[in-house]
Amino acid sequence: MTRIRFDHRPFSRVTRALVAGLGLVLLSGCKLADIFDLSGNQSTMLTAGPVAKAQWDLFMITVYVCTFIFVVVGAILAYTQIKFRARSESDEHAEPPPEAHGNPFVEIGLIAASVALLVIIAIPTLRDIWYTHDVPEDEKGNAMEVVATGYQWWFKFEYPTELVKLPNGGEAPLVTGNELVVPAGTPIRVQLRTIDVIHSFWVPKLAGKVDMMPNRANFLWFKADKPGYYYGQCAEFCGESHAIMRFRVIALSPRDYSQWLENQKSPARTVTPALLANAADRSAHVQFAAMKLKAGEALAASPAFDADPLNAWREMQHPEAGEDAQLIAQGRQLFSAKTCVSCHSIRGHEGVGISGPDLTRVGARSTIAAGVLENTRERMHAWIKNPNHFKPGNKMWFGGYNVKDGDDWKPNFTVNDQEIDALVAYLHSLK
Amino acid sequence: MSSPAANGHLDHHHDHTTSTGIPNKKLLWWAFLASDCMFFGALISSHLVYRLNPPPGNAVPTQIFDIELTSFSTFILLMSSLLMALAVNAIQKGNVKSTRTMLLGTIFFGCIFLGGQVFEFTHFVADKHMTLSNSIFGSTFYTLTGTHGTHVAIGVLLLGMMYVRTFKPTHGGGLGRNFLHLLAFAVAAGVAFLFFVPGLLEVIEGESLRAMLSHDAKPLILGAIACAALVWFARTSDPTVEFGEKNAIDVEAIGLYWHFVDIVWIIIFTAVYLLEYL
Amino acid sequence: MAEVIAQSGFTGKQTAQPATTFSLFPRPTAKTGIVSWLTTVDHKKIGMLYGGFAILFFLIGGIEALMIRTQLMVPNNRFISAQLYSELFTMHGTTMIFLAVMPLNAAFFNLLIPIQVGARDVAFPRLNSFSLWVWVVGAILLNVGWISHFVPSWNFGGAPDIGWFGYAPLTSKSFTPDLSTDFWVLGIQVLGISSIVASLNFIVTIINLRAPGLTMMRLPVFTWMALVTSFLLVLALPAIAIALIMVMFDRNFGTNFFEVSGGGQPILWQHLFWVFGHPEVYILILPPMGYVSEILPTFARKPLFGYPIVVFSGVAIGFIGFGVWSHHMFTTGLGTVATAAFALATMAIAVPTGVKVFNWIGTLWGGRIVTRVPMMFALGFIWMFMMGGLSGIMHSAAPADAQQQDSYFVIAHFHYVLIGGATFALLAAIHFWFPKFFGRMVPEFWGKVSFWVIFVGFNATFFPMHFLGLNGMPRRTWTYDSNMGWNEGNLFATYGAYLLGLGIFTYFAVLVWSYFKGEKCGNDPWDARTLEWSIPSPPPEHNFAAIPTVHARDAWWYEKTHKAEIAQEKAAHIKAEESHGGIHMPDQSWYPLFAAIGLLVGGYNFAQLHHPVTMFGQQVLASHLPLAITGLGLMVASCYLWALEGPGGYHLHIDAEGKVTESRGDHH
Amino acid sequence: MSAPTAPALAAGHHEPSKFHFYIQIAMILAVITGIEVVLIYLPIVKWLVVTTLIVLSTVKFMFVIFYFMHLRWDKVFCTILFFIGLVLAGFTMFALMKLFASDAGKPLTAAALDFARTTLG
Ligand code: HEA
Ligand code: HEA
Ligand code: HEC
Ligand code: CUA
Ligand SMILES: [Cu+2]
Repeated sequence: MTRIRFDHRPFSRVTRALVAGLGLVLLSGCKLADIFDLSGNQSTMLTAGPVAKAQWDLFMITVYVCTFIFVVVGAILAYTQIKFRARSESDEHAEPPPEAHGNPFVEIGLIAASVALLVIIAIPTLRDIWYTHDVPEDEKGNAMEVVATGYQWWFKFEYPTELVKLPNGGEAPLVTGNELVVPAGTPIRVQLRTIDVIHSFWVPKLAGKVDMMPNRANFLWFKADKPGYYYGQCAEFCGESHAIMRFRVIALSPRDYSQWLENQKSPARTVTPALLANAADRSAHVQFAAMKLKAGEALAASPAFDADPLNAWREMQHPEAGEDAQLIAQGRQLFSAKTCVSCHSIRGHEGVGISGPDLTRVGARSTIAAGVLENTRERMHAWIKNPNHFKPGNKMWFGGYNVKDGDDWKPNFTVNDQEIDALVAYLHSLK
Repeated sequence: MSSPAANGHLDHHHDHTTSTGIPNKKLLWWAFLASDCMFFGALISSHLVYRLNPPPGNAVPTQIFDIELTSFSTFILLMSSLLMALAVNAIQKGNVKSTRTMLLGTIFFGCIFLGGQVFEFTHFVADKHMTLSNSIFGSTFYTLTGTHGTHVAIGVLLLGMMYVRTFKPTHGGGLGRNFLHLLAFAVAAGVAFLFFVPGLLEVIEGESLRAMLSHDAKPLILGAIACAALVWFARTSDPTVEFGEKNAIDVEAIGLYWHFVDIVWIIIFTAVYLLEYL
Repeated sequence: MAEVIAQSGFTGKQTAQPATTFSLFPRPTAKTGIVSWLTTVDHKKIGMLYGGFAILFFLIGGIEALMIRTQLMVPNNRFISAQLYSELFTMHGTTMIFLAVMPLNAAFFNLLIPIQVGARDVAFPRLNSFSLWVWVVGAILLNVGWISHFVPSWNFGGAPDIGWFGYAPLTSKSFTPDLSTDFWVLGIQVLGISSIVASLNFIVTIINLRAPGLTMMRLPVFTWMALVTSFLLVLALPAIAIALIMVMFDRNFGTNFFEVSGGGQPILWQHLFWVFGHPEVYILILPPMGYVSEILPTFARKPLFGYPIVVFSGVAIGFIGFGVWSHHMFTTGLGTVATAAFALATMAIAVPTGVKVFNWIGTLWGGRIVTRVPMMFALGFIWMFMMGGLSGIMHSAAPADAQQQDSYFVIAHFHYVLIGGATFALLAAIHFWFPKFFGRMVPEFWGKVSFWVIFVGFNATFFPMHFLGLNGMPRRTWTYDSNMGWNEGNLFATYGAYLLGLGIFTYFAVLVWSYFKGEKCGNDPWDARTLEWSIPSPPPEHNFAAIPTVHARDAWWYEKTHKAEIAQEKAAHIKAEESHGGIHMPDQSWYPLFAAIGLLVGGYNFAQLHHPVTMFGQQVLASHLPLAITGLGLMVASCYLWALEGPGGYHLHIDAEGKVTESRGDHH
Repeated sequence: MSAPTAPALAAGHHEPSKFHFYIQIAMILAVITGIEVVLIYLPIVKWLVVTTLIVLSTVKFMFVIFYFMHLRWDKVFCTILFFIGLVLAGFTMFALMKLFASDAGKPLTAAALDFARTTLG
């Protein structure tokens, strides 16, 4: 029978020093601090509302307790590992230490300690389960109700209490897409619905997520403490473009909010009476055909935008300089001609489609395609040109530009650059 | 320690060569049945979950069920369980003849049960217009009872194999004969529950015997031939067979399965059928 | 006593053989070569096959992970398409769990359980072989979709792309119309069958084939954990089996289980999946806890501290594990009461788990810790598992979990428990038992190098992910934008993953080298404690020349300290056994393999049931149904012949010099 | 109950035949089934019927497993083994029923109907 051979330090001192040195160099080379920086747009730490705040506080309690456990148990483990390691060949072959089979008092003590530590976590957990579940009783009165519906891969938002006049004389709740505008300081209760698969509504700075379950009446609540521009994201895998199914929540001061609401409720903005003649040769001076992206730049927000997103969003609400009435008119006409209307609606103009986002005020959105692209003319052009490039599997591409023919897809319509320019001009005029 | 082999008797409840005294096969089957509890547990809960909150337009069970027939099926299955227990009892005493009879009886009742289910399903689909896909109740009901039925069918097949196995000659060989015997058995059982029993039930429900015989003629003739073959195989068999008291554990193992299928039905009968009438 | 043992043969069953058997063609008897592997019923060979396949899939899963990491290295990356990315993470998760860690555990179950309980094989050797081949069938069905990427005419729509928990209704025909989902459903179903069958076998083996004197409270902890795991498997898998049947029916036969339009409730899938899924994670971790509980005492040179309580806590973990499944569903709107109940139950699991950690530390305390490579991985396991477990506790605080669920924080949590926990322990176990089954040592130096590279690489990959998660990065993110603050963390994690890959590569490369060139070793190179170390390395076919009698926990340790007494006992056993006709061994068989092939044909065709069969561009059959039925028929026929064939068997005789001879025929 | 006591088990002897005993059990089972069917038509309060039905089917269940399936004469471990599965399955079923019976567990269609009923009518 072979015995264990003593082989305590396989790495020489030099090797170890080298490795340690190399490690240090590598670490200092990376921007290590950035890795642990929790100040991102979807940080769960930089909370902006009571729900997220409660969740973060609870999280920190678990962190304290668990760190405490880790430090204590780890210290004992480390001590044991060092203190009782075999130090020499003879140590390894020494008579085994006396048998010890466990000590009931120690065990019971440790179990009791574990339970006690868990209770520290459990109590605030229970409190917060009830707190985060629904709007507190005393605030129920002034809570606002919205309905969010998940689609593959974008969000529809409805304001059931804000009714708008429809062209046919009826009334319906106000509908927007991908940007949820709410008043700050008001508790918002969001009904969560989906029309296809499971999605999840997550605005980390405002509240933890709740899933949009098919056939379930889910809801969540949040409150934005102050006006701001918040990033949201679908958090349940929902197919190919799940990762880029994003949205934004814009919280406004009550005054700004009512102003915004006012504007929303009116029909789509019409720049001038329709001027259809001779639109084609006016395209010469429109130059936003190419989308340029500098290395490291975000698709959804330029650095300027990122610097003060709320302000940037506000800017978007105003009509742009240099609008070309004829081009816009041509765009409006193309919007019908190219069957965009079958999926999108522009209240007051053409369009009754409901399978795509409502575009009544698409020009005033800060992003398009559910938070994927900043809503600049270049990017909207790029989007309309090839939606599938930005959102693989996109329902605008599969179903609009291409339609199903048996098992295969066949092209349905195409739009050329000039037409897209017109469409973009039109869509951007919708403020 | 006394060796059971030494005094020529087998002790059917204890196997002195295993650590626990429980024969391996028995332990295996009990563990499997524990697992099957979870299987049916999940299946039955799924059914009940959908019954808790039926969607609008769901089928209404009490308008669909035929409780007399189901009670009869339940009774039949219970009786098959009795026969199964008697089969085990017989083989434990080394009585191969009686074992065969009891096995056949079990199979016979099993086929009646299956036939009842075939009848029930066709009746639900054709007369009550409840299909697997046109309501959630149909989906869960057919899946649950169908899975149970599949268990019964597998049980019938296993019992058939065991029955045929009791004819295994001591002198070796006989694979081909064994196979033909099993084939005859399978055809007979298949015809019984796919055509014969449902047909008889039709007759009880009011269809004329003649009509039934005429449209099911071919399979019934096939079944009759298979039955004749079964009789022939049973009569002409070698009297010295390689089957006896030592195989009690095999029969018992199948018995455990069969009884389990029965108790699952006891639950289904209450949870799926009876409770709907309240 | 000796007489009883002699009778017990390999299965503990009466060895009375039928005088004759039905047989279609002769039973295979080859002891070497491909036929011996295909028809083997030897638990050691089956274990090796499981192990080999599992390691292969571990590397495949790892390469999938590296592709994922490469895609996420920089923002807005287009290295991989969104579709392929979905396939990659789905298959990475499915592969690692079902095709790497579970079969690796199964490999150790096979290799060790019969030896640790002092038996010659498992209770049902042919069934064991069946489990193996059925597992292979499942693995093939799951992976067959990859072919579409290379041969477009095999239009399966690529590999499964629905996430490893395949949430309905994404699995519905309307959202994933291609065949990949059908293959996923069938593949998992088949793997489940394999696991249930194997587990039943192990349950009987452990409970019924224990050597004389080996009471339950003397069982090695690993075997105990294997028993608990086997119970978890047979009790948890039925839930997912039902759920998979429902999906299959929805997809193929128009049922409405998860079709909202027909009144279905997709959330039921989640419940049924996690009723299985949560016990599943303990299925993954309990065997590793077993390895560690064997390795720590060996290298601390001290028996396990608090054996009964370690065993009991394992049972408790298994039991409580069935009551916490909804902690994966905190964000699905369960309501306050249910959420609270599941949160508290989840926290409760920390207690028995903590008990294990404390007792491991107790084992080290006062010992003489020899830091061999297995020990380093085992210690690494304790550290890393503790971290993963504690982030699990953070998840259990439901409101806080609302921020973490489906974020990279979860990814960090479960990779800490799955890699830092399960994988570290498996790497420890491989290194520890390699000498036993190959008779050669793995070089210490390279073992340690690989340990450190893996350890550093692992932490570099997954530690930053906690922060990514807290910074709002959702999981299953094909690509992300550059202004989210995730760039550095992802880049670092990707470098870490490469380093980790290098470490894993080193680890296995060294194993391959050792297989050919490693230093030869004896029975007991680590001076270990349990029965497997009492027999030669590699173990002979019959494991024990004489079935041991167990006098204490750590049976081999006792033998080493009571040599004279044991030698006498053994001689008596050998004599008694020889007088009863020698060592009874089970015969090899083709039928388990054939039955599995039947299942493969059946499963493969059933998945594409409603599609026409084409050959060279021509339609041959209107649907795959006839082929599926053929496969099923093949399987049933094989099972039938298998039953008729009987266990068979032959005898081994060991003479005074230890030479082994074989004889066939009836000795009674 | 009139069931004969368990036959004494002397290893190595044939047990006395359980033939008549089994038939008695089967009769009891059949009678219980009959009672069950009659019960659902009786004008008794619902909870009582439900409880009785559950009790009766449990009794049937126990008869089958302990007598037909021999648990009564087998090693107690078989019973334990089976009850692990049985209890766990029962527990899981119970939990699932509770989850789906709660308010939060209502599907949208049912919830919507309820809502309409309470607010409109
Ligand atoms: C090996 C696998 C494994 C193991 C062992 C665990 C162990 C645990 N897991 Fe984990 N878990 C997974 C694998 C595993 N998990 C996987 C794969 C997922 C994700 C699935 C998916 O979504 O894809 C997941 C997800 C997951 C979630 C869902 C997260 C979400 O999606 O929102 C939760 C929530 O509660 C959770 C909790 C726990 C807990 C409490 C434990 C406990 O068992 C841990 C107990 C251990 C300790 C606590 C450490 C040691 C103890 C002490 C030192 C004693 C003192 C400690 C205290 C008193 C606190 N896990
Ligand atoms: C036991 C389980 C297990 C293991 C071991 C791993 C191992 C790894 N996992 Fe795993 N992972 C899961 C289980 C596991 N994972 C699960 C369940 C999911 C969820 C899936 C889902 O969402 O559905 C997941 C998801 C997941 C994601 C998230 C994907 C997403 O949500 O978008 C990521 C991302 O980084 C990741 C990374 C890794 C890495 C880098 C490793 C590394 O440890 C891998 C290390 C191994 C290697 C790198 C192989 C090395 C070998 C070579 C390099 C040899 C080459 C040799 C030859 C060519 C001969 N995993
Ligand atoms: C088959 C339906 C369909 C057709 C036809 C269609 N779209 Fe869309 N469109 C969609 C969908 C679905 C989305 C949401 C995509 C996403 O973000 O996932 C969308 C998104 C958009 C957006 C971004 C909206 C936002 O708020 O993010 C614009 C702009 C747009 N479409 C313009 C057009 C134009 C212009 C046309 C005609 C040339 C058109 N669409 C035709 C379905 C369609
Ligand atoms: Cu919607 Cu992910
Ligand atoms: Cu879990």
